[in-house]
Amino acid sequence: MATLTLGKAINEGLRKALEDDAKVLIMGEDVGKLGGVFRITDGLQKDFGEERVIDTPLAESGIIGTAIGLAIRGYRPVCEIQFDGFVYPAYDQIVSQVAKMHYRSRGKLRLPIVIRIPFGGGIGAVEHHSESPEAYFAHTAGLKVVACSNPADAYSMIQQAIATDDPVVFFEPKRRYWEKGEVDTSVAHSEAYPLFASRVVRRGNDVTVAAYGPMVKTALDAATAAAEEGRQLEVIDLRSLSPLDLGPVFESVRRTGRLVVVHEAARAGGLGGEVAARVTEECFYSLEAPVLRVTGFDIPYPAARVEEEFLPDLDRVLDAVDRSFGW
Amino acid sequence: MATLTLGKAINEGLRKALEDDAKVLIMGEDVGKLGGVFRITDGLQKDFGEERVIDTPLAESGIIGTAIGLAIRGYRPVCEIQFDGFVYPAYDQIVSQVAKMHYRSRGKLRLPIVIRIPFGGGIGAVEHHSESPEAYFAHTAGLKVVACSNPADAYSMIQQAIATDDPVVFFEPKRRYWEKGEVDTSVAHSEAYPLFASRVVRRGNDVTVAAYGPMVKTALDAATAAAEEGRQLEVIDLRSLSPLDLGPVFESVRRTGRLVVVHEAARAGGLGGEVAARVTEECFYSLEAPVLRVTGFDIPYPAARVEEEFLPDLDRVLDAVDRSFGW
Amino acid sequence: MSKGDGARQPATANRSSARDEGRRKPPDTEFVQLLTPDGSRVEHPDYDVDFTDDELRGLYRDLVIVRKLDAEATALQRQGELGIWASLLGQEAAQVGSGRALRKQDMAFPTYREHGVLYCRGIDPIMPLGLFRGVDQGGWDPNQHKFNMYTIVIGAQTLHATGYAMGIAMDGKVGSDDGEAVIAYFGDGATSQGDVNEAFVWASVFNSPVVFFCQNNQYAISEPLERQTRVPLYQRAAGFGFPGVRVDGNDVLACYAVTRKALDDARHGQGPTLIEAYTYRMGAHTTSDDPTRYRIASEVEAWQAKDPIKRLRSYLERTHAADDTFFGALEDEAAREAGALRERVLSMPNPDPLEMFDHVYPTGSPEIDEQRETFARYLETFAGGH
Amino acid sequence: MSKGDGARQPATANRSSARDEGRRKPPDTEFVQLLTPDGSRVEHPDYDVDFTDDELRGLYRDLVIVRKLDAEATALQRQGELGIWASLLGQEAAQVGSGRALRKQDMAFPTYREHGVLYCRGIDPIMPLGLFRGVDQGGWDPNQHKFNMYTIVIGAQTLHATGYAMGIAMDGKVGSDDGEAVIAYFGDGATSQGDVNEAFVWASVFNSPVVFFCQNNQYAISEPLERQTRVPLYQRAAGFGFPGVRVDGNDVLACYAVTRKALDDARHGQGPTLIEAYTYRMGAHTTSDDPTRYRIASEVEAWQAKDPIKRLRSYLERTHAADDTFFGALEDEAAREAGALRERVLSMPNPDPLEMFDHVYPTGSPEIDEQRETFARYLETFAGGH
Ligand SMILES: Cc1ncc(C[n+]2csc(CCOP(=O)(O)OP(=O)(O)O)c2C)c(N)n1
Ligand SMILES: Cc1ncc(C[n+]2csc(CCOP(=O)(O)OP(=O)(O)O)c2C)c(N)n1
Ligand SMILES: [Mg+2]
Ligand SMILES: [Mg+2]
Repeated sequence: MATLTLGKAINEGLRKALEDDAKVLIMGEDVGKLGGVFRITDGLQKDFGEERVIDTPLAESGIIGTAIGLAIRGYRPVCEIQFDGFVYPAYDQIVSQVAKMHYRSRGKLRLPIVIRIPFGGGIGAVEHHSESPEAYFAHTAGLKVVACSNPADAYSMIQQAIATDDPVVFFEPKRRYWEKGEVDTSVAHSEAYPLFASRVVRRGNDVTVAAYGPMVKTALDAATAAAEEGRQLEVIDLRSLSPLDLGPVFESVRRTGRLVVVHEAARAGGLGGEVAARVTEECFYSLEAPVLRVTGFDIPYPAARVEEEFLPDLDRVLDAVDRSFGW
Repeated sequence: MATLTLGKAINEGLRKALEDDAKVLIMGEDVGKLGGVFRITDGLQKDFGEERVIDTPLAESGIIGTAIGLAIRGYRPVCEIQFDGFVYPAYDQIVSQVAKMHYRSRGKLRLPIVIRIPFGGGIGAVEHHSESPEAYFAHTAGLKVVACSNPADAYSMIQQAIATDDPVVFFEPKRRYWEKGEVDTSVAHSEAYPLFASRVVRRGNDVTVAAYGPMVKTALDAATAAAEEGRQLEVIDLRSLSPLDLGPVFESVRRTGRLVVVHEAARAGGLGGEVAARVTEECFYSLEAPVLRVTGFDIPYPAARVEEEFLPDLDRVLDAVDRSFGW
Repeated sequence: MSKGDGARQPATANRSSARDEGRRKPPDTEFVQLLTPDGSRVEHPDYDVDFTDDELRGLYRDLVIVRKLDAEATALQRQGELGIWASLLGQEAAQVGSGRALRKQDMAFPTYREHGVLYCRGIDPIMPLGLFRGVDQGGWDPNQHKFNMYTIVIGAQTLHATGYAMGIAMDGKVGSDDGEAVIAYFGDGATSQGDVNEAFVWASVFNSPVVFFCQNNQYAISEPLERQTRVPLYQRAAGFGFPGVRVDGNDVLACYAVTRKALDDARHGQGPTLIEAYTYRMGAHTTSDDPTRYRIASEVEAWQAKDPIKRLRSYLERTHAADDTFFGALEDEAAREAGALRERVLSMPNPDPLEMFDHVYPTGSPEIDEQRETFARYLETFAGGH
Repeated sequence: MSKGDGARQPATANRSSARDEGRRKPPDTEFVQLLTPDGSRVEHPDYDVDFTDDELRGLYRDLVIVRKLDAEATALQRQGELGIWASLLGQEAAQVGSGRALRKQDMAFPTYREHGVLYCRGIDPIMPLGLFRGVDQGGWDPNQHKFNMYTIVIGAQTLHATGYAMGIAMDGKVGSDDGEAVIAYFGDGATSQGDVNEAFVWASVFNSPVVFFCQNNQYAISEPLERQTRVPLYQRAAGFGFPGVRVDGNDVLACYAVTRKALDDARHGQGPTLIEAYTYRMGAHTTSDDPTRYRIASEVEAWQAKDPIKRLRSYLERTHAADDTFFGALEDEAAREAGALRERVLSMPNPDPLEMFDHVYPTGSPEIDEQRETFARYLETFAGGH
């Protein structure tokens, strides 16, 4: 057991993956000498060399496009996109190539590519540095999409994402990079909780709250606050955004009759809608109130000095819980 | 009144826009001499010149990126993306620039850009030519997104999209290009049914069916078939996908108690989820059954010889109607 | 045009001398040529290749068969057996020359038009027809044949090729005659795409063993070359730090020689080369296209005189490397192959609808499984009548 | 490294002569220079500009003030008053030289680092600080000041600039001294982006009046130039069909002269030019960056000797174009401006949260209105205590 920040846990997971499989590569802007702008790849180039931890030219389409070629050649590239808002130049390569090549080749090609994206707001950054683009990828067949929320998961999930032959878009909650947690690095990733599965992270029988990435902590904080007022929130960390693993949510909602979904991304077309639609279909007669969503507003990410108002927080989660009970 | 195909109606609408405002430009691949691969811009370069109907180099990011500069200069560019699957190289310019510039400039810049995208399947095409990417744009704050479904709407909506100062992603149901309808070209676009509004296109009290673009005809066909069996479908053409104009849907569902949403795009993260979530929130006590979705499957668009099975059709809509009644 | 003339100035407009450089459209002779349109063999100082008569007949055979199969596919499309077809008519020399220049260990990344290269890689010509018929999206195994899937998104494959080439270098498979190299095919239109230019950056910075083979067939659908560039395309390479060369794309010998050298340079660790094969798309862009809308017949006729097959035939005849028996037998062989292809296309089965749920993910997905099952049950309701 | 060496061969590796060309890293002297690092005036055949003493003092004043304001912004960030700051330290000459070369009617498209150009455009230097403080996303009116918003997405603005330049040509505003031109700023790292290369294609094909001004400050965050190119960047232009020129980016006179000429060429209908201003980022990439992780002190010191301000001061002193009174007064003025800036930053109000719903769409949206109202009501619940 070690106490690691979430960022360091990913770093250790990457290191383990590089050790375990000589075909694993890290590539991206500033991932080498600098160790990445968030230091997630810190020390890796020093220890594994410039051939395996590659500072690339400054072009995201190039990063993903060459990663595809490397994957066809038998490598397992782990690509870092420096910030959420800079993944879009690579969108074509991700959506039309990474996502579809296995399918188009009728299974003959495999592209075990991981695309790491630090996402979300709350760090006081300038524009394009606080985006939550996960729904763009979760709507794309052929990609798997996951988000980690805590150091222990981060450590195992990044290794699992690298080990699976599926292409994985791996979202990292950048504002939680510095939060600490216990990580048991002696557990092999194959023994850890499975990658494409959601998990109940707090039990409760009054209302279900589903969240992922940075909002899991927010949901847990809300649960703590609610408990003081005598309300038991069951918090589910969705973890896998595509495919969604909603079994635990269905089970929970059948008990609680109420669901609040939380994410930073805009409401319109966000994953909350998908969760709401499926849960309503599955648990129609169990629901005491409609599924409520606590999300970013349908506006571009605003200037940093108002982001605390833009972002869902404990109060807005509790407000939704209240509204659910008021239905 | 003239009888026009949907494709010709857009052509006439573009012609009218070019006549009405000297700042309107058409740009894209093969839009000039060839008149576009679907001939939507047929004859326009001949009549308005190479300065206003511009054959561009083959690069979608370049098309949208230069359109932004032209818009800042005071022009109103109408960009054609040749096929749905080729919009992704321009995704960054659309999502990070077109969508956000007005906001970032606190209203000082306006980008009256229209991005025309022939979308959807059903024409027996090869890969990348049958995509339904509308949810990617509808989830993007700062863009307005519309889809036309019939010649009369196509004629007015394209003009309205060009006339508004909002950036508009304009989806054209390519497999309906050749379907005919009555178009009253004497009606000014400002007098026509508003752009960002949905519309009830068939009345009925038993179940509501919401669709857009190519699926409106499918829904109407289903309504005709259902009527023979004694069931009255109310069909709503959503028309505006962002913002969604759900008022008429709420009103309808309060009457029918049942809703089926139809689109070709994949189910996971598609607009059907958004509609379902909002309708359920708004009409919770009116719903007799959960909102059901009839959509493409969560797979890459398949080979043409199975697309009829992939695409929602009359039977699948009726099946959903049956399931709704069976709840 | 009175206003804004500046934006449309022809490349020949009067300019300061510094600006004139490189703007002139070079005559067709500014390229590597080993066989003239009338079938005379010429020498080139940098590309001194000897072909045996056997080799020459082999190349000729490839050209003829590749054209014949292509014509058959066009006919199949006209008869409704294919959804669409992208003909290579006129580009046989560029494809066979470069395709035969590949060594066994080399890897190719094609567009949607490289049927000739595919043939040279030993892939059954039925394979791409599945894609165009709409029964699959490319049937061969890219790694087995060292020939990737067709790529329709313009330019995307140049980055894949470059990444693959980076992998070759990482594997230590450069620096000797056994070294591996990659060839990336793309068109003149593709040179405008960001991806292609990014591939140039990558290949240069990583000194990757990749040859960029641009078939400049003068058109991107309806748009003539002038919509993509005002200088010869091969010149693009120098600014990225590697050599560019223009070759007569209708001369199979020159295409072979230039590609062979570039590939060998690459496999020996010399890094990338850009080859511009100067050729012409004799037919429509695809069977959906109507080129009479944007180009004049006389242009096509002028290029007919440069036909890649005719010139090699003249040479073979003149040098007595082949006789009428050979030509006659070859014609029969081509007809037989085309006939066999046709029959096999007609008997290609439609895919089972449920197969569309296969291969979305290597490790599967419960969501897809569920959708497949639900759909299977739904389909069964029809079996019993609806 | 034993395996895969080929991929990492330094640009100086042994190659065939054709491949050697253009691969050598040129000495710093391969650029246009009018003022040496020690402050001597030199002549250049193509860029023969006379500066009056007044003009020289004016440029010097700009350099000093721009550096001072930049330093103040860095200090404000250190004290927590800005979220982040992208310093221009070391690049003052490139920015002031090019910025002053713009004529009133010209339009500029900056990155996030063009505070010096912004200053030359007459924009209140408080303006960009709103973005970096996090109270807005760029406060000025791009059309009023002919200076677009800062663009953070690398390279995107080069296409905007090119489109704007196309519009100039369409408006018939090229071909005379009153013609308009556009300047697009970007960095060395940006040259790898597809967008920048697409902008080159467009500008060339449409012969647009745009000057591509690349400040090669040797780094893209931590990555040295070698990660983006193995030949000098200005050479990129020729392959796209327009001239490229490298200028000493620490020489304000040369930057002015070269930019002025390129802009004038553009406005007269001569089309685009690429200028590579060879300079150095003396500070961190931004205040969030720690350059000691990736570059050595001696490199920075070597560039200190080429300081753009020092050399102009030497020249002014040597030619007696300015005396100590001037320098002293200027220092006071700069300090005053910096102090005023600081005060105004400290008193910048935080935005009203509800303003975040403004300006999403020019014509509004009922969804946004509804979200604003709901949120306003929600906020009111706190006003009464929660
Ligand atoms: C990204 C993208 N945009 C547009 C298209 C549509 N399209 C298919 S082929 C083509 C022209 C390609 O021209 P070129 O690169 O010269 O190749 P050629 O077809 O002449 O062989 C276009 C525009 C596409 N396939 N991909
Ligand atoms: C598309 C995109 N990718 C990544 C980034 C993150 N980023 C910001 S500045 C920078 C380096 C830019 O280098 P260069 O173009 O040389 O300009 P400089 O900062 O040196 O002025 C990077 C990678 C970004 N802003 N946009
Ligand atoms: Mg072509
Ligand atoms: Mg730089």
